[in-house]
Amino acid sequence: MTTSNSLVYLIALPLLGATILLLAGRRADKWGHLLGTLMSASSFGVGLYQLSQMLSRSNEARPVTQKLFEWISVGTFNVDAGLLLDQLSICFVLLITGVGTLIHIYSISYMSHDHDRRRFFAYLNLFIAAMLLLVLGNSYLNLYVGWEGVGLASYLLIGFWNQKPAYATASKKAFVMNRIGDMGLSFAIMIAFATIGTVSFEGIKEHAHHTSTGALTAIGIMLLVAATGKSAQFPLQAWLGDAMAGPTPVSALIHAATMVTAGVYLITRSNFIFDAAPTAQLLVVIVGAITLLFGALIGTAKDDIKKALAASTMSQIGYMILGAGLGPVGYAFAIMHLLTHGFFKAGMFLGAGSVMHGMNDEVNMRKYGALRKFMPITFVTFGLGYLAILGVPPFAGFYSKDMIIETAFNSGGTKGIILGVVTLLGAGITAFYMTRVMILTFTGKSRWDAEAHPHESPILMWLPMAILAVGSVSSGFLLSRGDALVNWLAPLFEHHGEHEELLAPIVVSGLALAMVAIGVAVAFLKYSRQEVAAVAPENVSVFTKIARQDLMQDSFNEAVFMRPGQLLTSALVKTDEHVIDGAVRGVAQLALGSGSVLRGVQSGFVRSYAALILIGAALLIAAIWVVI
Amino acid sequence: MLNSLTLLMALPIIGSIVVALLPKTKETLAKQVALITTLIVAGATIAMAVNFQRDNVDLQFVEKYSWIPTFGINFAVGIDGLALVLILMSTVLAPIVVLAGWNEAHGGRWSVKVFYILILVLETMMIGVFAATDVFLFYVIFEAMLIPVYFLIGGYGTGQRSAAAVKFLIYSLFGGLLMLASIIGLYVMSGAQGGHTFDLQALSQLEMSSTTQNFLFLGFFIAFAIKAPLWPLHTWLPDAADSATPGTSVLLLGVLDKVGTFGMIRYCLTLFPDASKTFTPMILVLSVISIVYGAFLAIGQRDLKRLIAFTSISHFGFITMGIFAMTSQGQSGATLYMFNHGFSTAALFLVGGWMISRRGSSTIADFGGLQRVTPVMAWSFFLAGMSSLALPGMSSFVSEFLVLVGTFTRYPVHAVIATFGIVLAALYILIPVQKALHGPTTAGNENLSDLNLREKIAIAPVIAIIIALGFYPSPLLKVINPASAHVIAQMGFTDPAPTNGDK
Amino acid sequence: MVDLAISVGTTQNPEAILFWVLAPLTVAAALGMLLVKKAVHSAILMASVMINLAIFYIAQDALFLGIVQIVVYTGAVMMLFLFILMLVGVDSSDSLTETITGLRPIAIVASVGFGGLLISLIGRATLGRSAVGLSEANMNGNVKGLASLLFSTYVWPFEVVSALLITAALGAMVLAHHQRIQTRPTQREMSTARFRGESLANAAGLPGPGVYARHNAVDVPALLPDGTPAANSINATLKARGDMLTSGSFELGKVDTSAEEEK
Amino acid sequence: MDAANYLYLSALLFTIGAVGVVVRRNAIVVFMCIELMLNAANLAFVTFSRINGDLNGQVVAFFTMVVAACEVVVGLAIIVTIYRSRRSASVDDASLLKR
Repeated sequence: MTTSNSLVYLIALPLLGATILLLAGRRADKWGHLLGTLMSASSFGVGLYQLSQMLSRSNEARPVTQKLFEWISVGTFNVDAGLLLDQLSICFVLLITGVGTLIHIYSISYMSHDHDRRRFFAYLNLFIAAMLLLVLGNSYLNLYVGWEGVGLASYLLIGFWNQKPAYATASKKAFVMNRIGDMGLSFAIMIAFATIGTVSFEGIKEHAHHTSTGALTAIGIMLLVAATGKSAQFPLQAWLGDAMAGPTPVSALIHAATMVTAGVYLITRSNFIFDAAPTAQLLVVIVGAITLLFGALIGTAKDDIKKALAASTMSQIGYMILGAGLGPVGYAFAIMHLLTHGFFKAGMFLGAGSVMHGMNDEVNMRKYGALRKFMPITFVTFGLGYLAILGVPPFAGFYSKDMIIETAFNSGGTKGIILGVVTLLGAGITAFYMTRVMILTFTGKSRWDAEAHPHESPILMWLPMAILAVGSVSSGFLLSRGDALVNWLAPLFEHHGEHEELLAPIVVSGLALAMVAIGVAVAFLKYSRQEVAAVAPENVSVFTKIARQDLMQDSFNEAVFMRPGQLLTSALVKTDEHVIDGAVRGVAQLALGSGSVLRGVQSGFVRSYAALILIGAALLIAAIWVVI
Repeated sequence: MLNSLTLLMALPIIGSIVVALLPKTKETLAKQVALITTLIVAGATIAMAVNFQRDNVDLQFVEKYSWIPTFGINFAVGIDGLALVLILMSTVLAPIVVLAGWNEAHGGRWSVKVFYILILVLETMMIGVFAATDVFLFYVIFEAMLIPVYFLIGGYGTGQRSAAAVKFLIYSLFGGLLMLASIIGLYVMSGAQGGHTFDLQALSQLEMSSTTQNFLFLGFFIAFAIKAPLWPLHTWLPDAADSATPGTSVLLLGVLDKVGTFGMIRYCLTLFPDASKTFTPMILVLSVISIVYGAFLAIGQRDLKRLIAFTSISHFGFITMGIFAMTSQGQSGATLYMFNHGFSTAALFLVGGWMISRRGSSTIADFGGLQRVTPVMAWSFFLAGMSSLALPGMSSFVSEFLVLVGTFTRYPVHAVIATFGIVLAALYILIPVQKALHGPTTAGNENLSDLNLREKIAIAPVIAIIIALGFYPSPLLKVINPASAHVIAQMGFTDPAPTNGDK
Repeated sequence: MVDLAISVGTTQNPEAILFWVLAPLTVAAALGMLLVKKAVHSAILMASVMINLAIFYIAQDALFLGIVQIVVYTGAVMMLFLFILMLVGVDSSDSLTETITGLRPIAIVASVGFGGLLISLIGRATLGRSAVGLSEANMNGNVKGLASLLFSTYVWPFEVVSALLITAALGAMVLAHHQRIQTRPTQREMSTARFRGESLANAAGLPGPGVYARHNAVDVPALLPDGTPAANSINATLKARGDMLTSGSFELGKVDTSAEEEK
Repeated sequence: MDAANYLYLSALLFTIGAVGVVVRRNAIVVFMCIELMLNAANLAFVTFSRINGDLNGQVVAFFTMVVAACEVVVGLAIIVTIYRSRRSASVDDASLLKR
């Protein structure tokens, strides 16, 4: 395998940027954003260089490794701080640094009024570094460092405006729910070490085929738990909506394009485990299917533009997870959808940010309307992203999403039919709520507040949007042309036998388009034909109410985990105070008590002392009597 | 520098004599002398660490002087990797504590000078307790350490300081006396088997019936479990930490409590291998309870100092679990954990202490929005907290993960339950972080001053060590590994082989 | 007399008779000492116990100790007791009612236990041992035998004890010596106090006790003209002891004969 | 006759004396009871002397008498002193050990 000395720069540059910006403090306020952007861009440059190097090599020689130093070595537990750049990670590296750099640029303008812009860029750089470590680590433990690193960055960025208590709570919630997922990752690593004896990708891949299915299933399920946490999948999805508390560029970068897709990366990276553990794989598919519907349903009821997009993200990642769960045929499509989604969803989020920028940070879509005329560029870029997510040919989503739907149908048997139907349904609902977003935001009559003065955003903001829009249009076509991505990734995955085709690709595309058309039509009828209330109506169906509350996910967590947890905590606090420490104090009281009882004997009366002496003498005699 | 442990122990005593000779009014001079002394000691220890032969599992820097020949008691010292790491931690923490707590001694019951005399005497004992290879010498120092700490809590603490000091003292004395009984038992046993001795090496060769071993083991173990502190013998710790000054708390939790876990390895495992095996299931259960219980209690605390104390109970659970998992990962992880916990708790207590002294309250709810007012202090606290919740990239992650992995290979159920502690850790750190640092700046916090240069100098090395060791723990692991492998081998254990290596 | 006691005591059977006659008497006297109310009676019973013991000593070939017992104990010590009793007089402490709750049952149980265990222990320890007898040791006479021991083996304790005795005598003198705190008032001062005092009630001196034709005693208060008893006609010490009779019992026609019997 | 009978008598007298010390309140009677206990001990010594056939027991009894005499002298002096200041010879009144 090829080694390289330059991989570390991918991570080191943004990490250096973050360190400088954090340590320099206010002194760096003037140039901090520039340094941050530069670091991100240089990392992108290194990534491009690596890609060019990789392209120049043959398929087998493409993966590159770099051993930095010996990290942890105890007994047989040996983990190096080592990096691995292969065909899979390079996709992510370019996505992270590429989209990341665009969002850095966007943020220069978006955050220009913020007092703490420097700190924001420091966090962004920290995130880029951690995310790169996540995708570049050559073992699960290295990945784990990046995994929690992005969690930290996400925590910091969601809570960037943490002077608002709700935002601070949102960041905490995200961190804690992510930690639950991280626990799954630690379990997976522990099981891997206990059963296989190594935690590196290479080592596990080597031993996977002669490891028991039970162990692999356990590892797989735990990896899935990790993925659900990070990628906001069912049942650890609740944090994503609240995470929209962060500045919009953060939502675009972390909670749409990159970090939340880490779960897909993890499952794809662990293909050797899942391929050998069908039960775990089935669970992956189930989780993906549930989440894709779950997210889509939430999306239909949200009035907050960012939360609607977040729900959409959840749903789209459900597609990816589902794709990844379909095994070797699905991995490449999952990654392809991940990349195209990275473009169009980031673009839409930035568009949403642009709208908010022009609307005094208003996020309620019911107070938008008719913005098309005031923000033409935003409308166009957002619209292109909209077409992409709908899967309208020839936009990016068409290629990637249809492939997943097709693969789902072809996965065989009843499972295939169910999954196919679910994905189709998801596509229809997606069409509905995205059309709703478009209509509410850009068309119809204006429902603004009096003080709103919508205007187009400056070039630093719309340029990244435009670039991403180009990606939304073209990336699907480019990646699937001649199965480019599938072939690129093929060496990493086990080869698979051809499945029987349940439905021909053209039929699937037809069905999908039909579903999309229905979704769009329903949305039109509901929102374009009639007046939209500026205040969300209250007399709505039970279903809408539940969907507005994110399908009761928070109430569920609160009732099942939080309340009992709080009760347990306060019960334990009382126990500690009264039972355990009470026992300790009881011993002290016993000593004091017996002391005060015995003190009564010391009455001061000579005769009672004499009586005591008499008793003592009697006891002494008794003792002698017993002894001799 | 001479590589002599005796000299190392003598240095702080000399410093304390110098401080004692100073006039009472020269407070700053006393502080400076104390700081310089501790710095010299730290330097000397680092020099010793450099000269330490890493691959040699025997005791090094051995010295032995006859002390009480009638009973065969020697002043015998020597260190292996385990002791070296702990001495290093103690002596590096000492100057940090002195510098960080520059004004801690004011407002105490006695003069400033007495405070530093106590600190310096305590430092000598901290070195001695880890270096002693004579069981009697160890016992004497083990108990004598209580005296300066008692006065540090009772004389310079806050709140219910006398009550807390007495509770601490009696609790520890109780354990110490149980240990004394066991030590006498060992001495008597040694007399029956070739001459009375207190030498650790000789005592570890004793032949004992399993009943005897179990009883003697318990005497030692309970003493150490109180010190460590292990559930349910922990209740002295929150009270003591609540009342002590931050610097004292750092020494108490960071160093003194480590004597408990150190003792478990050095005395319980070495002297009573069979009894250790007998009691392992019970101890592991207690450790797991400590981890989860300490975490829950920390979540439920309203007082910052008590919260930190309870997080330590949780962490000590991890250390004990690692020790008794009997795998090289667990053992090394536990030792590394001891070192790392010293620094992460130091960071928490010192920054927490500054916050409390500025705000004049230790109730978490009294703080709010500090990040806007005092960014450096808030960041320091945040990083300390991240270290406490074992964020990867922080030193405590390496040790915690090693403990978990090491335990998992032999006791998966315990490890799985303990892992839930990491979620609870996120809660018990993030809740105070949110309440104290985030949110709007609440009344009473608007005019707090950020860390000054002295405080920055004190906290910087701690955070630097935490982060540096998170990414590069190898230097320490290389010192620890031979020692822990030696212990595991002595116990007759080998690491479990991968179980499902073959289909 | 002494010779007779010896000859009666040392023979086998007569000794048994002596023992079985005197031992119950001794025990009875000892018990009586516990149970009688008046301290004086206790002292008398005590003296009788001591005399009995002296006889037992003599019966057991301890002639010298027997004599010393009578001379020192019965003669000196008991007289000292009686003297102090007379000096201190009778007071409430002579009462046999118990003032400390639960002490009496405790004392009885403990003493029964103690005595019972002790006696049974003696029984076990001496069972089947016959006495050697002192005829050999007393060959040169009991006094000479004791003297040779006292002035040889026990000469050091003897000296110490003599020092103790002297110390005790001195100590008793120091304790009993009453030091005046104020100077004794002169006659002039007393006179001034009497006539320049707050009232002139006692200017003519305190009234004498009620000495009646029927009863001649200093412990009966005199009657004032209005018929009430004059409390200050009685000596303060008698009053403090509570040794006061009521003068009402001497009214004419109501002669209380119990006063006669009291005497 | 068995010399042990004297020992039984001695034990009995000793016990009676002990009870007296506890139950009587008059300091002088208490003292007399102590004397009784000492005398009981003396009787035992004399009896031992007879049983053992040497005079050591009698010598000890002699010393006991002397010490008892000293004790009486000092004790009675103390009683007089106490009586002088407190006008009572009850041992219960002299509970200064406590207050």
